[in-house]
Amino acid sequence: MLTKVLIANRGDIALRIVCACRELGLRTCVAHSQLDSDSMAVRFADEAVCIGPAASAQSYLSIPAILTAAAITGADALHPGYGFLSESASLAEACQAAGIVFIGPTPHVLHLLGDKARARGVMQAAGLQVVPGTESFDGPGEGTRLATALGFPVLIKATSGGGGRGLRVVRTARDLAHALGVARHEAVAAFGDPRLYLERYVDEARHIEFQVVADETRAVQLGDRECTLQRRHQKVLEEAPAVGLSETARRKLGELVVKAALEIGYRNAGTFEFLVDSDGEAYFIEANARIQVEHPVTEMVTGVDLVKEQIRVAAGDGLSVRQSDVQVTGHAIECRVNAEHPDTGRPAPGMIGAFTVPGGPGVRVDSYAHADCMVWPHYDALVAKVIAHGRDRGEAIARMRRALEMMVVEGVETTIPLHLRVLSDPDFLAGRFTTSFLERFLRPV
Amino acid sequence: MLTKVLIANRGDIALRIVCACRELGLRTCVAHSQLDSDSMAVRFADEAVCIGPAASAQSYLSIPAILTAAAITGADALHPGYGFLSESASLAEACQAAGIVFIGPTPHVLHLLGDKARARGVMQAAGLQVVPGTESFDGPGEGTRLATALGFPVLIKATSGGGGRGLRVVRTARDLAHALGVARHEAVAAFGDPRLYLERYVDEARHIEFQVVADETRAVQLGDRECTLQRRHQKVLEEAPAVGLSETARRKLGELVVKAALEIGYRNAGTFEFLVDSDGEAYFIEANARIQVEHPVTEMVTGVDLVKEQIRVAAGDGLSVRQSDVQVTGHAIECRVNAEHPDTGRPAPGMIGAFTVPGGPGVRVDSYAHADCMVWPHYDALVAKVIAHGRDRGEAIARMRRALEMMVVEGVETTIPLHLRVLSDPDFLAGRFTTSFLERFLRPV
Amino acid sequence: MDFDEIGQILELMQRHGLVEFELERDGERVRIRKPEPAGGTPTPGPPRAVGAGPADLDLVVVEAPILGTFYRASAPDAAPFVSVGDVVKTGDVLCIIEAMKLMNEITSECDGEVVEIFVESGQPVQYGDRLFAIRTRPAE
Amino acid sequence: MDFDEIGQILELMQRHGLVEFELERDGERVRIRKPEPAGGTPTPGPPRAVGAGPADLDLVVVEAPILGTFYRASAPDAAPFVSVGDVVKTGDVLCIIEAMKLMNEITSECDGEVVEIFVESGQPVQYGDRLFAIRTRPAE
Repeated sequence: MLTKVLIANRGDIALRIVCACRELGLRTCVAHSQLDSDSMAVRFADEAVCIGPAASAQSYLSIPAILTAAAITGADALHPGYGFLSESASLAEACQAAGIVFIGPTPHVLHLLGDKARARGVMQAAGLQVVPGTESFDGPGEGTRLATALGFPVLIKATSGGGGRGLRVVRTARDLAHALGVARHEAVAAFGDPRLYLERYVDEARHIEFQVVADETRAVQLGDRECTLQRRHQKVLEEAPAVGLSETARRKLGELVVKAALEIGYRNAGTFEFLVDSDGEAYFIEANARIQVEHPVTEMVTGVDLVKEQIRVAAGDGLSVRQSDVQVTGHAIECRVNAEHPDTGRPAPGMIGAFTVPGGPGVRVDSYAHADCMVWPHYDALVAKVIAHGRDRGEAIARMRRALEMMVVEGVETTIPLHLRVLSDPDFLAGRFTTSFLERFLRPV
Repeated sequence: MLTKVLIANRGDIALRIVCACRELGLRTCVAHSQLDSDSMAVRFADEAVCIGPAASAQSYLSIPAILTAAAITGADALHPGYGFLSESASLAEACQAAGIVFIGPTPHVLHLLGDKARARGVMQAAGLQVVPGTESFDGPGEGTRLATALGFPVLIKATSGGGGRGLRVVRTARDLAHALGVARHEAVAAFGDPRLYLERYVDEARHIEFQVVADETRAVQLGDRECTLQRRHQKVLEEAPAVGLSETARRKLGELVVKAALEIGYRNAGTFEFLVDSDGEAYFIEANARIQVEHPVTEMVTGVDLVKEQIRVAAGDGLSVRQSDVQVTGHAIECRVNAEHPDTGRPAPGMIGAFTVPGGPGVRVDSYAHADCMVWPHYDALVAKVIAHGRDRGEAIARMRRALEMMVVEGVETTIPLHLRVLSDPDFLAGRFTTSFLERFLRPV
Repeated sequence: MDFDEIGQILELMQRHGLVEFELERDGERVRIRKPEPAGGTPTPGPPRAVGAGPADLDLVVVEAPILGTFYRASAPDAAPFVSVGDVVKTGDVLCIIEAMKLMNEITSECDGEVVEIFVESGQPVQYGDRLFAIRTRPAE
Repeated sequence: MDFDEIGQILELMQRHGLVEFELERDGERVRIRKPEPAGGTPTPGPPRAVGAGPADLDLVVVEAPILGTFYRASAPDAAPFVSVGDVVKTGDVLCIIEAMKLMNEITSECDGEVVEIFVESGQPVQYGDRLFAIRTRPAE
């Protein structure tokens, strides 16, 4: 039985976790940086504790500060949200040592999935097809040897990577050495781990993922999502169910991810990501051992509250859904409204003046923002997630369009105009797109 | 094919209709009073036209002003919303004469259902059980004679009534004459029609209603709603599906209302209201020939956009749903957030300062309000409709509670504290309540 | 300072949403005021001229009492009821507003000189739109 | 003063978000006003003491550099590191903040007299909480 959850995150996901805890009757304490002391999450949590200054390294990324906050406030569980320390095996281990329930997978699973190169091997053993690729390596010599054996184009990835950082596409041998150097540099900076691995680069692919929830005894898949619309490897607009997936592939992959989750002893909400090539072949690329930014589209089509399932599982209460309960109804789209210049993607933090969100049927807005609030340059640019659900994809698109048209965010530039252009694009409407689709909406900074 | 809809209403329902029109690709023009010229509906409509001063009689209730607005702006259809002229046969006739599509039933049906006493007879003929009652009368002599024949307690109702106005419960013959006088006075003031009728008063009843949508050829029922929680005959909190209805009664009444709608040639969204007594017997009381304030709970459990269905039917495009498509999923609750003193119900108009609405899964807020906006004393007190949907009633209640706790409306008193008390009441949680339930939450003004 | 200049000032005020404008010529004084922004309010719809007139106490602004189509004359080929410069008396017909095929005569509620007509004949007017400015005392 | 100049003023007002502008030329008077800040902000969470101290320039407020439990002494039965009225030098230990079983000594960054201690020994402190006030010049 849990009683109080420490929320070690900020922004919309901190608020989202407050919602879930309140519905479950759990007390909440938000661990926040000095900059976030007036946030909505702090306002609506039962308690709040300031764990450090604005810089994430000394606040949201500080395991000692977060564990001290849990100890001082008497929290018996910790929810890490997404980003920051959400997939940190070290945090999970520290929680275990301190007798605090970590709302996420076991440290063992986090270690396994955190090493992206190793995870590929494990998933292959569990029956999932993977893109041809290599083991981890450290050093340009080994990288060059492996790339030549694999064949170009290759995609360089960070072994401890995530969130699209450290990715580099290399099309010819000539560009390899430089790219390996840059990627290694980024990997060290972002993850403190210089190791890289390579994958055969799949051009014109779709990015599709499956949502899983699992407790000690069962794993349930809650359908798939289309996350193909990305800008610089960052997801921009997500849909559920995926547009580019045959019913046969959907059924087969759904069964495989459940089997894989059971085999690795997965417990928590989690995502299995795939690239689907132009022949419809699906290749596993990585698993995300946390709640994701795009989780609301799955909630909209299944009615399952994923954050509540996470907490239930961590508390030992088990899942509240069985596979036979899961029914995907209609279609949902999420648009990430970022404080960014819509054409260039340049971050545009600042003070929001007027702020009103659309209502009406089938619309959900998850946001920490309100009138006269700051979008700090210290953190990511996500201001709001707007989600629209309709009886079919057409209704969802029409609804999203009117929702974004009727949303007021004054004072900062946002990606709303970009979304509105995408939502009127004939290829988007027809479902004809790959991961390169958004490039034509991008102007150089 | 419609192209432009004139919206002859204000507040949340005007905004709701803007949403529906935008999703259907229709242009909108909001006909507004001088007081509402800066409203959200005006902001998000394609056009707006000021039809008169603050007083409703010269603006929202002025058929000439509204028809002139339609003519001047070239609108080819008119949506009356709810309240005001929404059930006016005269407006429907005037539209017909002017060649403008009235988004509602035919004038014939409005005449028929607008005479509440006559509607009882028609529904009885169509197979619905009605509470014992009388024909219309005008004058205390006839009233006394009819009441004595019917037996006390009786409920005095206005023949042209609606919205709970003109209702009087009379428990003994001694109080009758006075009550008849007051009711007649109210009926004249509110509806310009002195006629009254009587019904046997059903104590400890539940108020349950069925949602219907119908086009020229088909009528479809979208399930039922519980509207038992009323204060001074005004609905306060509604649920779908109804709590106090057996599956047998649900199926039987569902079939009967479809049959009745077809028999009277009903076309539009509409509601059949019933009183269910302590023995589970359901008695038809009246039909509402318009969209209703509580329509979102039905939208949440069925996924059908009722306002879009209204427009489709009026445009001659027919319903987009068949009875076999209709599936009620989970449970939804609506709380009407009024600018009122929560204990006394005294209206509390004024300037809203901060205003933020809750997000997260299963929550919808329909509101015209925003930070720094006026709640005018000239119009009704509804500021926002908060709707929560869950997989079952328990989840919907927990979700509604956290949604209301996380809603910010500063500057005016609202009914949020009243709702929070109700949502924690053991009898409410157990589904044990009748129309008298809310009285104990009421203190005298 | 003539009516042309006042017209220019009024236009300027409307275009820039000013609520106050002061000017003194040779002592060189100017004073310009915009409305306080209403905190977090979404900016309102199209700006409306109603009530934004100058604080000239001698000037009566006649507003549309109903929504409809504004006509300056009783028939397309007839002479207008009034023109700028005309002197009118209380009760004189200023224009017609047609609504629902009914011709509503709008009459003057003061004696004075018509100094401005804000609407073209044949144009729709909303409730509260400015129609005429009448100066109750002749300009000196 | 002509309309060109007024146009320039209006542009300036727009660029700087002014709501009022006054000018007098040779008597040299100018008056510029920006809008009052909007009042629509949801009230922030619990009030925090940080930075809310008096504007006494000689007073240095020592804030908690980490989250943890505040102790005035090295052991329950030991004497406190400092008390009100004590004179401290830069580098003197003021207190301990315990976090994750580690005892972090917090030292003074100035010379002066301890004039206030804001926290009880054994209490948790958040990042940025005020711990001590030190007057850098002795009071006269």
